Amino acid sequence: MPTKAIGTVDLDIEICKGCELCIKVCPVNVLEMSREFNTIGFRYPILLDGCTGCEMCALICPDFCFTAIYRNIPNKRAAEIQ
Amino acid sequence: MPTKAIGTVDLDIEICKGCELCIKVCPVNVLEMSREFNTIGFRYPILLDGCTGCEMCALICPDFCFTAIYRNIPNKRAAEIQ
Amino acid sequence: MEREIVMGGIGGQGVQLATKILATALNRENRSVMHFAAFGGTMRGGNVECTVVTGTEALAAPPIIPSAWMVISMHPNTVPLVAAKARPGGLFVVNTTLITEPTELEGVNVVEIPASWIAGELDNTQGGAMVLLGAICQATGLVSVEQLVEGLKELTPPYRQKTIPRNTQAFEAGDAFAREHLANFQHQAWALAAA
Amino acid sequence: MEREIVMGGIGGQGVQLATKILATALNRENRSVMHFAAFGGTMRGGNVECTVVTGTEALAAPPIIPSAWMVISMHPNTVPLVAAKARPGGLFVVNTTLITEPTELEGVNVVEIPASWIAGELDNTQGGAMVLLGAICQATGLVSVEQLVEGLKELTPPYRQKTIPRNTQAFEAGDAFAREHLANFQHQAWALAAA
Amino acid sequence: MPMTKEQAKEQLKKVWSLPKNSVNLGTHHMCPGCGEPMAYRIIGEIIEEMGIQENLIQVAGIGCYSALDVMMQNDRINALHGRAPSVATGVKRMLPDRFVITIQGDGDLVSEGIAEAVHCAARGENFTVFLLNNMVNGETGGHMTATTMVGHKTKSTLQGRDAKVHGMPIKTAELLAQLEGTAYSARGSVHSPAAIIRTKRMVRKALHAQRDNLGFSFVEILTMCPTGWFMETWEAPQFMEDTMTKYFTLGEFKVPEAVEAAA
Amino acid sequence: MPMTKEQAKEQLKKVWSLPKNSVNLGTHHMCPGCGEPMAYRIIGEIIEEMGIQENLIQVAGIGCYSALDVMMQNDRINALHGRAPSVATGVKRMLPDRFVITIQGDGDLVSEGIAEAVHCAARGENFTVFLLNNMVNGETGGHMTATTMVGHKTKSTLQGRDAKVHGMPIKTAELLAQLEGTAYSARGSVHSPAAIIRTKRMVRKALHAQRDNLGFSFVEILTMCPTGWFMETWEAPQFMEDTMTKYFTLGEFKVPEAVEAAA
Amino acid sequence: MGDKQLIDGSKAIAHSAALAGCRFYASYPIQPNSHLIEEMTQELAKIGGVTMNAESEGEAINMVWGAAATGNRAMCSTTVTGMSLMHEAMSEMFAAEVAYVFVHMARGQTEYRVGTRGGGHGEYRYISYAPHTVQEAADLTRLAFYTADKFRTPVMIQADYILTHTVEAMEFHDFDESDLKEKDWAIDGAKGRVPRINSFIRGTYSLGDKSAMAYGELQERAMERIAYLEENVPSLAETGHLDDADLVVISYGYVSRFAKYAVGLLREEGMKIGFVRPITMWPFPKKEVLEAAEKAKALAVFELNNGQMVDDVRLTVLGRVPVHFIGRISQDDSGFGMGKAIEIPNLTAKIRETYEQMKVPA
Amino acid sequence: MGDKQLIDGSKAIAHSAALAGCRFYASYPIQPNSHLIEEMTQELAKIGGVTMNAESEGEAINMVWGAAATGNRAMCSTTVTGMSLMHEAMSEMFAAEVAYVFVHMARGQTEYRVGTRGGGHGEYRYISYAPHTVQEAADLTRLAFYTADKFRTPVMIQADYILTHTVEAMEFHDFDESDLKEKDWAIDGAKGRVPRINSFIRGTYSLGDKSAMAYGELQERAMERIAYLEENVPSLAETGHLDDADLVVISYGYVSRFAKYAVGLLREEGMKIGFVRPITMWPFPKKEVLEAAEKAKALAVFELNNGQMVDDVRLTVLGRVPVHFIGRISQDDSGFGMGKAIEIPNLTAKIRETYEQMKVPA
Ligand SMILES: Cc1ncc(C[n+]2csc(CCOP(=O)(O)OP(=O)(O)O)c2C)c(N)n1
Ligand SMILES: Cc1ncc(C[n+]2csc(CCOP(=O)(O)OP(=O)(O)O)c2C)c(N)n1
Ligand code: SF4
Ligand code: SF4
Ligand code: SF4
Ligand code: SF4
Ligand code: SF4
Ligand code: SF4
Ligand SMILES: [Mg+2]
Ligand SMILES: [Mg+2]
Repeated sequence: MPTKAIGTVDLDIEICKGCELCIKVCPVNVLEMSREFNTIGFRYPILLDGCTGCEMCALICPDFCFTAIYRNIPNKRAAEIQ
Repeated sequence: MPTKAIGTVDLDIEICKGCELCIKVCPVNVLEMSREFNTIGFRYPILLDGCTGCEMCALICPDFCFTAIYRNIPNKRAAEIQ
Repeated sequence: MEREIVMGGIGGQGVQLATKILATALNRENRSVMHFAAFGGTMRGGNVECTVVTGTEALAAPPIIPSAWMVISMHPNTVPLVAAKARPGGLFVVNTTLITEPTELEGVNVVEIPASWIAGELDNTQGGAMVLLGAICQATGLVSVEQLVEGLKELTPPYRQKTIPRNTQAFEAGDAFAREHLANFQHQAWALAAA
Repeated sequence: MEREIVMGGIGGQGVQLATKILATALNRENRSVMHFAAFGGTMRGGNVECTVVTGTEALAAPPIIPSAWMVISMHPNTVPLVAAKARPGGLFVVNTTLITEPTELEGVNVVEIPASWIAGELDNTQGGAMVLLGAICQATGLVSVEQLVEGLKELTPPYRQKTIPRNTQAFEAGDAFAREHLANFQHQAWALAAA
Repeated sequence: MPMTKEQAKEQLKKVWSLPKNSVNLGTHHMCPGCGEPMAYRIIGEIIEEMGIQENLIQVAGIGCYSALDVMMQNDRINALHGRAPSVATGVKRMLPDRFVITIQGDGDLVSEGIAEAVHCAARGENFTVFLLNNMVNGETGGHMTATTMVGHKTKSTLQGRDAKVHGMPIKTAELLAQLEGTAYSARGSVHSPAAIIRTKRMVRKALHAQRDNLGFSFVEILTMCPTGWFMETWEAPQFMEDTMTKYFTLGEFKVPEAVEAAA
Repeated sequence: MPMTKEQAKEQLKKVWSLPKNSVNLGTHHMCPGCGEPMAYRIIGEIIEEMGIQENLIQVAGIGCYSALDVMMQNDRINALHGRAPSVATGVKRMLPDRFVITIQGDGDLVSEGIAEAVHCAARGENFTVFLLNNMVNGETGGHMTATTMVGHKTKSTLQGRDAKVHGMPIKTAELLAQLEGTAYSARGSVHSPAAIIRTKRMVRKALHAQRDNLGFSFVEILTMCPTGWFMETWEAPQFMEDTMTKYFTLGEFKVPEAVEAAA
Repeated sequence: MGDKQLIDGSKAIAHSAALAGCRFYASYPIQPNSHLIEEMTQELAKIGGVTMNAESEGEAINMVWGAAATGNRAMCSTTVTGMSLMHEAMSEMFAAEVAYVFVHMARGQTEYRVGTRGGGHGEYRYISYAPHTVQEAADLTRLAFYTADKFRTPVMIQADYILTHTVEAMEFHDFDESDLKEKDWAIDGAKGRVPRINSFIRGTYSLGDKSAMAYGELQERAMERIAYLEENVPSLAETGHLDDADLVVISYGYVSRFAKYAVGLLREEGMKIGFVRPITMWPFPKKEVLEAAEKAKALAVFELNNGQMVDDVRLTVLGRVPVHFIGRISQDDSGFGMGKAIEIPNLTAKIRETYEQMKVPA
Repeated sequence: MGDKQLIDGSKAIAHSAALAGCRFYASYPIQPNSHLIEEMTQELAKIGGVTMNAESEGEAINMVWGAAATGNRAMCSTTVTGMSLMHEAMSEMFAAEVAYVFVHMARGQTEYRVGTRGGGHGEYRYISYAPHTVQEAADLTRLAFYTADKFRTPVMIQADYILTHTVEAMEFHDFDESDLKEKDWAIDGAKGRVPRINSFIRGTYSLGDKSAMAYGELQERAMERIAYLEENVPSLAETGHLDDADLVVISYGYVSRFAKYAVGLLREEGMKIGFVRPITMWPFPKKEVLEAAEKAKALAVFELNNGQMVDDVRLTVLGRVPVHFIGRISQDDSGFGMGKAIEIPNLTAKIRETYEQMKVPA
């Protein structure tokens, strides 16, 4: 019986262009856009509690802001990547 | 009951280039190459007896040497052309 | 008399449209006017620099000019670019939402406007250039904000019609900002002309 | 001393190959030699005119020459072309199978060879140029028919190998024709050189 | 006692004679046994049948067949090698009520000009393209084209086209049939009387498709090139039957319902 | 009491991080929400997985995506608009044991360069072509290409592409699959995590086909261009799902048995 | 001012083309040509003309051939690499005597030579106009369509990045074309007449026309037509201060606007400098250049390239006075023909330097 | 004689290319280039090189780019329309510093200008060699490959119809290339080194090379490279009778063989006529032309076009002596550069006429 997935992400908000694609794909809605602007002029996502480390955001981000994903349950795909 | 086909051709041997395609397609073998050369330097077909007016030679001749085909039995195709 | 305005920003900030609107508005107010847009070949993220030359008489200068009465920077990348064209006694307007380092230029009057922030509050994150223009036009009297809005309507291409209301809002927000923070601005565009 | 040969015919008569063989044969006999082929851009039925310049010394002239010692016409279309290059005292060789009008040229010696007919009898209807060359080389001593055959082998491209026997036959038939009809021919190519 | 020929003719009916209004079938400079003249005759016959020679603009490609253009009795533009479909586009867009055709070779249309053909087909340009495919650049002396069959010897593939080195020939009629703007696509040939009759039907359907504004229509016609094939004239039709039509299947690859119904 | 993020990370495993050897995924100048960077990342990940970055030559096309080329950690030739497959041919013929890839856009490959693509596919050139299809010439400001969907608005079709006027868009992956020299042809997309994972598999198969000398391999990748589509960044993926993937079906159109077996 | 329209160079060209009755336009996007495409699409749509989003430059120019051959006014445009791809057709369209207008939306001025002599094969010339303001862009576009039809030959307009991105006030003028003849050469279906052929070998002729010359002789047509055009097409130039100028600056196209302004600044400083601005790049305004060479001590050619028009100047004056090349390839980061060389302070300095060196007795 | 080989111009070029180690050749059939294709196919097959039957000229030249960029010797060829289609790539291959040899198998000489300055966009030059015999065709082909590698730049050979269809005796010579450096710019996979980029913006450079200049500055590279090549590539010319010549005939390529022969005939008649035969069309042999201009009363340029090299002659002598153009477009029915103008009697008459008019005191 699988444990509940718990995860987090490394996120470089300074290169984010505020496209909100990550916001749309997060299955558990734990990403939310800031009110503030980063130094290149865009709003950026803020990680709320409850991330499962599912990688969706990292897969879709066109600006490679998500630099690493952490999770308690390694999966096939994780193995494939490392 | 169809009558036996009898036909003949009008043939301009002076523009013939001696390719012999007509010879090969004549179903009743009534075309035969000359020994003589025409003025442009080629041997040419001679019509022997027994032509059925089937048009095969006219259809294939690349030099348009066959200028008309005559036959006792008009066919659908003949109608189509005229 | 002539007034030159140079505005720099990056692709996507709407600098080209904003300055074209400015030129159109000036024309509507019967100024002589010329507009020139320079961008580095690509639309994506590169620097954009637009020039508006306007005056009370016919214009002689070609549209690429060595210095300007007012230079505007919408983005940190373009600060050095437009700063090089600033003129002593002239204005240097900065979008302080993105340009956070303080700017100082010998003899040049710096005007700070948090344009992107104001636009963001209107949920028009890319509307900073309009906010800024609305503000500085109101402050300097370069052209009326009403004419800017008319220019906006004239120039917005068919495939962007739905942006008209939010850009109108942006001009108006700039206008409001100026009325509040730049009232009695001492650098009036046509002061000499009026005289 | 130099000898120039110009041969005209229509595409498909093998004029280019025949004259290249002639040039190769001459080279094999240690003559200086140059060959040039001119055809009107297309391979099909257009006029072909080939020039061979040969001599006992190095050659100076460029390969397009105003007049020739021997001009040859394989086809009625090229009679005017080559006739214009005939030289008084020189030779004008005609393929009488196809050129049926009598040819006369002031001071030029006409040689008549029913080349295409002879080739036709060998079932090599396009071999007329070879027949004619075989004949005129035998008659004038320009080059030996054996060397022509060697040249033929050297120059026939791989995709035409099967034509070698019948073209050899054509040269030999020309040779035979000359031995019978052009024996003791008075225009010997290298008469002066030999002297 | 046998009749003289003139006597016989009097008793017989003229069942066929050369078309004269749309094509002036005089002498030409093509090689003996070349298949391209037959293709021109077929096209001319259908133009004549439809009575459209005064309402038609031909855009001509560059190849051996260009020498046959002088026979055509219609307005014409000589296009550059491979570019005829683009020129035809300009013509048809300006004169949508005229018939517009191109006649091009495989070197012209498939090698040099495949982009033009593909894009015109995709755009559904309402004109008709005739491709005379003889697997060689005949005009330049017989070099490989993008349709030369594997194993076939040409001046630039003296050992025969090698699939490993030169790849596979393009089946143009099938390829263009894929494009949604194509209304009609077919492949005929001129190597036998039967094939010629069948091909003529394809030419008719293609021009009917144009008449009915159905979009791009295309007929590929296989033609013999005994010169470029290093073959005797009389060997070429059989060679085509035995090998070429096996790879380049004869038939229709796309037929608009409207045309099918009318035919 | 909730953990700090750093505490959490210590208890968790790193399951994913950016590839670094084959692609240097730094900042770039693409528009927000552009789909092209994802396509580059996918290609880079497979190059990294296969460990071939030092044995690979990329021939680059010209389009917005060219700005991403600086991320690639391999030898490269910048080809002219549409010509990459021809340049790649010269490279691969000289260096048959290197991997050769092209990355091109729809303007580059389908509009300007379809002839090159078709002929390379027909010749079975043993390299891999990646087409980033966003239905517009992004780089020039968002104009129609040969793959713009019917009805889609671009700077040069402000009323939307009209099939009557502009014809039908070309389905490149299907078209190239027709050519016999093509070993592998597929279409993926980057509009969702699932699509990205699936597309990565296609990229892998294509490069495996090249590794095994099977001939021409091709992957068309649909990418979002919110700027050229006059759309908000977050609307583009859904738009792609709802309309673009309906016309440009995702999937494989030709798979060599050898590769299928291995995959 | 308010009466005049405030529009940019591309819009001016596009609207002028529509006013001239242009019915066909084909092009392929490339900066800075893309903007003209957008404007043409809109302008032709208004008058029921056809704009083709051609799939490549080669297709665009050949479409224009077809459209123009039908007797309709047609236009094509592109820049740099795009024009390189069009030379095959452009060369043969001169030979085929196809009248059309070509807008070269240049980056800098490195295509002066191919914009006058062509870059393709064989011998041909373009009548070539180089506007230096939005107003002139509009006016010369009308003139271009007229001249193309009048001489049944291609006409090129040398526009550029700066022009297309400059918005200024201008107005559209009427244009009298009443002396143009009917197009008895249009390829439009042979209804009721002998078929016509449009061919790069012979222009347009009637099928079976026995005056058909042999191809060999036809080749010389190019020489004759070039000589005829050179003699009969008016060459245009603007000149200034030639009366007393010691140094004459020669410059064309949008760039000349900078040169003219710089000359003005220097004259204010009292320097005797004049200018010649060729408006037709071909036929080259030899008269004006010779006039300048007669009075001045030296000529200075400013162009954004490695020295191209300077050859025409030298071939015109043939050593009478020194001809200095003071241009260079444009050095902006876009490659679009801006950059240091045209900035007024730099340009002024360069002219001043040339003027001062000239005054030093050598 | 018998020792030498009896071969034609195309075979000479093809065999020389093979001897030079050419490993890649791509072309598309077009007369008179087709024959060279056939010869190259055979020659490269013998040495294991690759010949591509490209499907178009554009594909051919871009394939050559790819092959040459890997550091292999590569060659391309075509003529007229074919070359017009290649200018886009050829222009950028100069910018990309791609070393390769281009054989222009011309029809006549109407491509002198594009064979020296290029017909495409931007500024570039070809080192350009024009052989006038089969022997020279072979020798200059070897030189061309060497020069291309030495200066990492395209080199063009101006051959033509007459040359390819002339068979004459010649021999292949050895060629010393030992001073050539290793190709440390080859694009061949980054094994064990930093990746390299070959780009039309910057030539070949290493990924991340911080000496990368801004694009704006890079543009000026073309000016610098052209100046460098012009100074450092030896310009070659053959001269005759310059010592006492009143009239000097200047002619290049195969055509010059006719001019030289005609000059010889006229000297036999006692006329003081000399000749200069540029062997490099670019860099243009200014020294020899200036030398001729110093002593002679006039120069006469014979070329088969409407006057192209004559511009280079005029730009060299800048009015010092009159320069007469005595050429014309070739007028043969094939368009292949033969015809009346080069026939010895006509050519001789033309030179004689020029000589006699010159003697009449003006
Ligand atoms: C751009 C260009 N390249 C090459 C040529 C030379 N050329 C003339 S005809 C031809 C081949 C024609 O082949 P195809 O179209 O198959 O016609 P065919 O001669 O076989 O009838 C070629 C390559 C040309 N005219 N233009
Ligand atoms: C011959 C030529 N024509 C046109 C251009 C201009 N151009 C540069 S990028 C581009 C479009 C690229 O579109 P695409 O390949 O789809 O890439 P995207 O920008 O959409 O990523 C064009 C037309 C060019 N560089 N060269
Ligand atoms: S890893 Fe998954 S759950 Fe966590 S933020 Fe990203 S998309 Fe949301
Ligand atoms: S997907 Fe990436 S760029 Fe877009 S908002 Fe999220 S973090 Fe920022
Ligand atoms: S009509 Fe028929 S039977 Fe008569 S000759 Fe011709 S092919 Fe033979
Ligand atoms: S088919 Fe025609 S050309 Fe051939 S032999 Fe018969 S009649 Fe003559
Ligand atoms: S070469 Fe071939 S295609 Fe050309 S005319 Fe001869 S047979 Fe016909
Ligand atoms: S214009 Fe489109 S393709 Fe280009 S960077 Fe922007 S979103 Fe991407
Ligand atoms: Mg063919
Ligand atoms: Mg795209």
